Amino acid sequence: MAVASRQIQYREALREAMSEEMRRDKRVFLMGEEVAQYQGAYKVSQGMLEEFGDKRVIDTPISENGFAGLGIGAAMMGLRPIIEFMSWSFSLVAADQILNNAPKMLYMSGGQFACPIVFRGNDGAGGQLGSTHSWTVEGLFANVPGLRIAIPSTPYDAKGLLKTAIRCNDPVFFLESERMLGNKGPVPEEEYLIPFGVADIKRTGKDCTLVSFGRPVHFCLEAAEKLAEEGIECEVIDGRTIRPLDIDTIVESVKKTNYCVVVDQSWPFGSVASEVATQVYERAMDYLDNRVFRVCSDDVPAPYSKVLEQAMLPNPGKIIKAVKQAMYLE
Amino acid sequence: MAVASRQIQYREALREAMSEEMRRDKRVFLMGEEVAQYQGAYKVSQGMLEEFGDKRVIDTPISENGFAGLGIGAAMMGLRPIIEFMSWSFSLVAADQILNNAPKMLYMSGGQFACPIVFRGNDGAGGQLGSTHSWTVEGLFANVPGLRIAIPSTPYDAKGLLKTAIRCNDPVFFLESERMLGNKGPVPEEEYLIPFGVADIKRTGKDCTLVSFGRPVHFCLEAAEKLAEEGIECEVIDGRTIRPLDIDTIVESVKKTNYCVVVDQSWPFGSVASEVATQVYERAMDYLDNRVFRVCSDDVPAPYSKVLEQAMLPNPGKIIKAVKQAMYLE
Amino acid sequence: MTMTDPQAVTQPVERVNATTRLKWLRDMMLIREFELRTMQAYQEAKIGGFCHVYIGQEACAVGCIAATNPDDPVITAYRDHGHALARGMESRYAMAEMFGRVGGCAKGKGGSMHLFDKRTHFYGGHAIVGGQNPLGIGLAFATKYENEVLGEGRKRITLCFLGDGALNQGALHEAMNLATVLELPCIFVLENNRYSMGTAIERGTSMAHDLSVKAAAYGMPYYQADGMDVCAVYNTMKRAVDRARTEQFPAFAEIKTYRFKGHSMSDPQKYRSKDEVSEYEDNDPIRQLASVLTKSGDLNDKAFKAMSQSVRDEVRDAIKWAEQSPEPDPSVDLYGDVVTEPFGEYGSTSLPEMCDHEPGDLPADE
Amino acid sequence: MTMTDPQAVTQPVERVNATTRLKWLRDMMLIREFELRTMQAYQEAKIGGFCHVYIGQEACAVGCIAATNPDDPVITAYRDHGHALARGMESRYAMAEMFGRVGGCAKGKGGSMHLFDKRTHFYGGHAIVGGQNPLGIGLAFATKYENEVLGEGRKRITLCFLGDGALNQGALHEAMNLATVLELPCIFVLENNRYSMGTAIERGTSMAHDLSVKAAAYGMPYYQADGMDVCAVYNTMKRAVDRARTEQFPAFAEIKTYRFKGHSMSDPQKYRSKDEVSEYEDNDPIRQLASVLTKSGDLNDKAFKAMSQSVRDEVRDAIKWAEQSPEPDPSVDLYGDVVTEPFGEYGSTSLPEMCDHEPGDLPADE
Ligand SMILES: Cc1ncc(C[n+]2csc(CCOP(=O)(O)OP(=O)(O)O)c2C)c(N)n1
Ligand SMILES: Cc1ncc(C[n+]2csc(CCOP(=O)(O)OP(=O)(O)O)c2C)c(N)n1
Ligand SMILES: [Mg+2]
Ligand SMILES: [Mg+2]
Repeated sequence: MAVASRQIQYREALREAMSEEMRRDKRVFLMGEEVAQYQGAYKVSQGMLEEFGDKRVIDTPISENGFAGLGIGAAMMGLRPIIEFMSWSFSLVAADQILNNAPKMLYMSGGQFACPIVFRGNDGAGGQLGSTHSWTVEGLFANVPGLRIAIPSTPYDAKGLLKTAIRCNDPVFFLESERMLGNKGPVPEEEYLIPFGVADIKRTGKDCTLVSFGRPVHFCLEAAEKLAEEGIECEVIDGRTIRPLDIDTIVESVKKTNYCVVVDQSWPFGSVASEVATQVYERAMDYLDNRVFRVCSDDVPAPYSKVLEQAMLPNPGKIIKAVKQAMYLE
Repeated sequence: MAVASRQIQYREALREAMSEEMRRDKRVFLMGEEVAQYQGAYKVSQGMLEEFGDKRVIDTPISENGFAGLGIGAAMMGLRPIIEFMSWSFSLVAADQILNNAPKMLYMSGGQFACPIVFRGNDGAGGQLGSTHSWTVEGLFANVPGLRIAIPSTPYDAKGLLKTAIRCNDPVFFLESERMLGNKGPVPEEEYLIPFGVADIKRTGKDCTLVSFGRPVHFCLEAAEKLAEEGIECEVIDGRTIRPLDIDTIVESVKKTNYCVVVDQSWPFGSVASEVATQVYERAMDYLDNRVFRVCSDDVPAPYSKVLEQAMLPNPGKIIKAVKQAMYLE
Repeated sequence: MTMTDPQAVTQPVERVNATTRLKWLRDMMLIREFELRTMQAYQEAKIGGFCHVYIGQEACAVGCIAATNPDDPVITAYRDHGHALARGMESRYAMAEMFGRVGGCAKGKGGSMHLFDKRTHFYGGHAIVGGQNPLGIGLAFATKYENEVLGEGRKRITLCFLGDGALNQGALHEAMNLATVLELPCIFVLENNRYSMGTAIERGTSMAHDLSVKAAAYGMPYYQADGMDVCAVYNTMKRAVDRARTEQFPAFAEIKTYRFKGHSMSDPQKYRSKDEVSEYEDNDPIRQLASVLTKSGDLNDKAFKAMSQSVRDEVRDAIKWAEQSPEPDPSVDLYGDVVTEPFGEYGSTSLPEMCDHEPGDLPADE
Repeated sequence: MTMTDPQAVTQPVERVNATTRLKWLRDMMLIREFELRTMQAYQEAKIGGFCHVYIGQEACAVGCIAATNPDDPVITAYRDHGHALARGMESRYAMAEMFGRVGGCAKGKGGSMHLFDKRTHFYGGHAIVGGQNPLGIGLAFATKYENEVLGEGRKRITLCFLGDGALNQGALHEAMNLATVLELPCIFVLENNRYSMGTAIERGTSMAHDLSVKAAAYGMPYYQADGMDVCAVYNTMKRAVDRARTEQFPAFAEIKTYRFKGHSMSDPQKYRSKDEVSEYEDNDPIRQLASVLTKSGDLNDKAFKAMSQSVRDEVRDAIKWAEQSPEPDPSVDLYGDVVTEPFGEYGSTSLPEMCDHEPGDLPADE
């Protein structure tokens, strides 16, 4: 990761990525609920209406299936829409458009119509939003071919990955996190892009491989910090994109550490964690000195209560425990 | 499995299950597109309008989100709806209702409102229906807690599982297959129910465990037949329900055979196959003499062309190859 | 062809007796007080998540629900405190729910946006915009089925509340068409407070100046009432409810209202002017009714003060109760209520005790 | 308030010259012949999957598309052969697609329900009922954006066809509202053939006797035409198209039509009487136009026979071409076209050659 003195918020990084790409390519536009006049429900698009005008920063009614499909149609004609879901939880009402049309149009049309579109918004638990508002859609959507899923954990990654997403000629599901929008981190002034399918080793270590995506990467780093105090050096791999999955980097690390814990904010059953675990076995079973451990959300609807929600989500304590179990230390 | 002289079709078994339960409990009703006057798009509900009348066998417009939600609301009040999706592919337009409401209502209401509802219909590839009409929704929905997923492979299982589904006080996604509706098999005259979460060993064997769900169970049996000619005895486990998953039966078999191949009609990434593999490793890694092999659909949208579709789907040939690879015979 | 019910618009307001109107006044004051204390508790971080208060809209829930029978099902969106209270949910259960305690109506699992109360036939509290509408017609379907198939011999109607933002969700349209085609006794009650979050209705909704066309598209009678006047709401809804009950047919009612506070607890409200807000505040439904009752001699200062005190006491008790109610215990509560019948690692649920149908009633013999 | 366009209903049919009408006749005959041979090929198992023919509805596609410019985007549902051909897709590409061959418009990956042709601005072929409508407004959005933001200086309008069954999908309503609110030049063309599969429109759709209310709900002008008369369709649509183009505003047009054959290739058609079918068959749009042209002396028996022969030849050639086209090769084609840019095990795609924007045009520097 480039070192930069400038520190900006995750939301600012997203905004910079969109604004730079909109300056660069007039075919890029932003559409969604409250993105324009309200300046973004979470202030991600603050100021963009003023800069780009209401033909390119467009408020919509609460019609996710309608405007998701609108974006796909526009992408078929060569525009490059950025469609904001206030929350990915609301993408369920648009499931048909985003799953049946965006990722399959190229195939169904025999290569005639690509869908260069980005769907982005908050994914995963916010603070106590309850079960309708806390979806981690990677658990549902990662099964589907034809799309790419990016899930940045830092401002730096958010900006670099979003710029790549906007330039990608295929549909991208871009999963942000309400809990991280205010996080600050170094982001250089100079332009950069982060390629898809290249994991980032956020911390190196020789004892145990921790694999995660999005917000729980921070829990892994915290856990690694604490474990280091006990002399256990974890390697923390931030997948950054789920599709494509950089399994090579993960496997390489596992070959070195011989232990692996996967941390996934989704429910466990048929999750990204299951997939990572399965692929690690498929490629590195002989290097594993124990089974792969999964740390996921509990397999229950997201509760409102703070204590229940905290009990449900992955956290550093659970990760530490899993690492110790994996390494036969507990 | 009970031996019965009577042979009926898979579709007739479904019809018997619904009719018997509707005779038994007036709160059960059937609703969906073309279920009544048309006698069922696939003739599953043939004759039911005549027997139960139009207050209990109800045609709807093409409004899946609307009538799925209608069913959920009715279930909240204690009715026991059976909602037919002509195809589970069309459930994507109803994703919000079936995922946000049905499986979470009990939790969100702190135990006040249960949803005793069955959603049923054709899942998976039909014959050359192309990518919008060939969804295997278990790959998407299995991640979600609060629901049960049944996926019968024979007329016997279809009837017994559907009766259980209708009596279940929780929402059930019931995945049938257009390709199997005409299949005949033994179904006794006497009433029986098949509990959820109990896998069926459709063929016993000592050399390799084959795990599957729904239609590909038949491919497994075919493969096992052929492999037996070469002296390889496969144990074929039909999971019958995906949620709950009878991992115990699978693990027991793997402990005996030491080899495992999972066959899943969905795409591989984050699939039921990934989950089964992961759980097998978690519980029986020390018994495995090789990694678990997955046979899934190829990771591409479902093509229309027959040759491409056949190339994409699991088949006995692919399974035989996987078994031989798993057993180091190839 | 627009099928409005001309009577609904022109017929003069019926006389409602003073006792009833005094009850409505107290109901509205209870909601107001409840919401003020909710805002305070939210600021004190005793309540979390998203929280949407009902201040300004009290006459809608109170007037509409007054027009129903106690066993008529009611369902609404996420701005649900007012409906829950107007329907008769005890304020302590609502408050404890928002405090995330086991004494809450949903044991702290639902929160502000997902209130439920089976005892008062309140079917929630639904936070996906528009998502309650298909459920609402399902409730109506069930009441009709109970009558026609199960022979329970009562005709209930369902009130399905929605915000103006929900007008543009496909779910509403599918539900309205189904309601007409299946002839379901469901009244869609549009609480038109003119904004969905920061979007003025004109910016997001076609034909915002004449929403009767939205009803006409489905051949439904359309009613309209001034949502700042609880008597007007009641009178209009009474006619709508009575007709829907007799004819077992849906209807659409637009209640013109306004929310005095922000959309949620974090809303800078730059999308509307202070003047606009204060203009509506001048029509405060509570102040309006109080002054009418005072003028008519049915309410005096002392009685009004007593009423204020009584709602303050009730809400103070609710908060106390909420504060004293224990937090859920993850080891017990996290896996409870996921399913009614245990399997795998799931525990049991409290459903059997809280459900209309006792386990003995259920034909399932599992 | 119902916003119909009174002109559309009352204005007398414009005179269209004979040459144009002869072309339309041939266009319709081509579709008819194509569909007859499609049915035959389906019965011979040369075509698989679901297959829905357009026989009886030919005047809709031909009349509507005749009213557009060649670069106006067109999109439709799964009963798409007629639109594809009327738009100018070569019949061989359509036939080969249904034969599942690489010479098909989508290399055999789409099939009957998913025809696409970029060259003729035909955006598919969409098999989820109602799903094409949001895409349709997206096309309209893009044309408007091209004009207003990219300065391409042409005003295109989009034709978005839908069946009467799609009236009840939420997607349509969201799309119509968005079209009005965003002022998108999109014409929703309802092909009302009175049935969605086996469901007569009255059974599934409220207000089936007056669908103008469906347009009025979104403040859209409503047009209506007799879909058995291609000139009537053209005249109505010409006005609608011209107005949508000038005003850059949506519209809704109902074309009253009928399908002569079953819903798909496996439909016992018990839901309608033979009499009803033959009544409509008496109004066969092809026979009607042919007889008008014959009476006016613009068509004689010889010319008609030649025309019949020419469409027969064309379709025979299409079938020959389809039969000779190779089957896809799984090792190459299965993983092609999944994504435009290869990653992991995915191969490349043919997009760059077929796309309007050549790779060089794309600012992406990956
Ligand atoms: C499908 C969906 N999209 C977006 C949201 C986010 N959201 C919550 S409330 C709201 C505004 C709703 O406005 P309205 O229906 O008028 O209700 P009001 O807030 O005025 O009571 C939005 C956009 C949501 N909850 N669900
Ligand atoms: C969302 C969805 N539900 C159901 C279907 C199955 N289906 C295909 S066509 C059809 C009838 C559609 O009728 P209509 O829109 O009138 O078109 P027509 O067949 O008359 O051209 C149905 C129910 C589908 N394709 N998509
Ligand atoms: Mg509102
Ligand atoms: Mg039709």
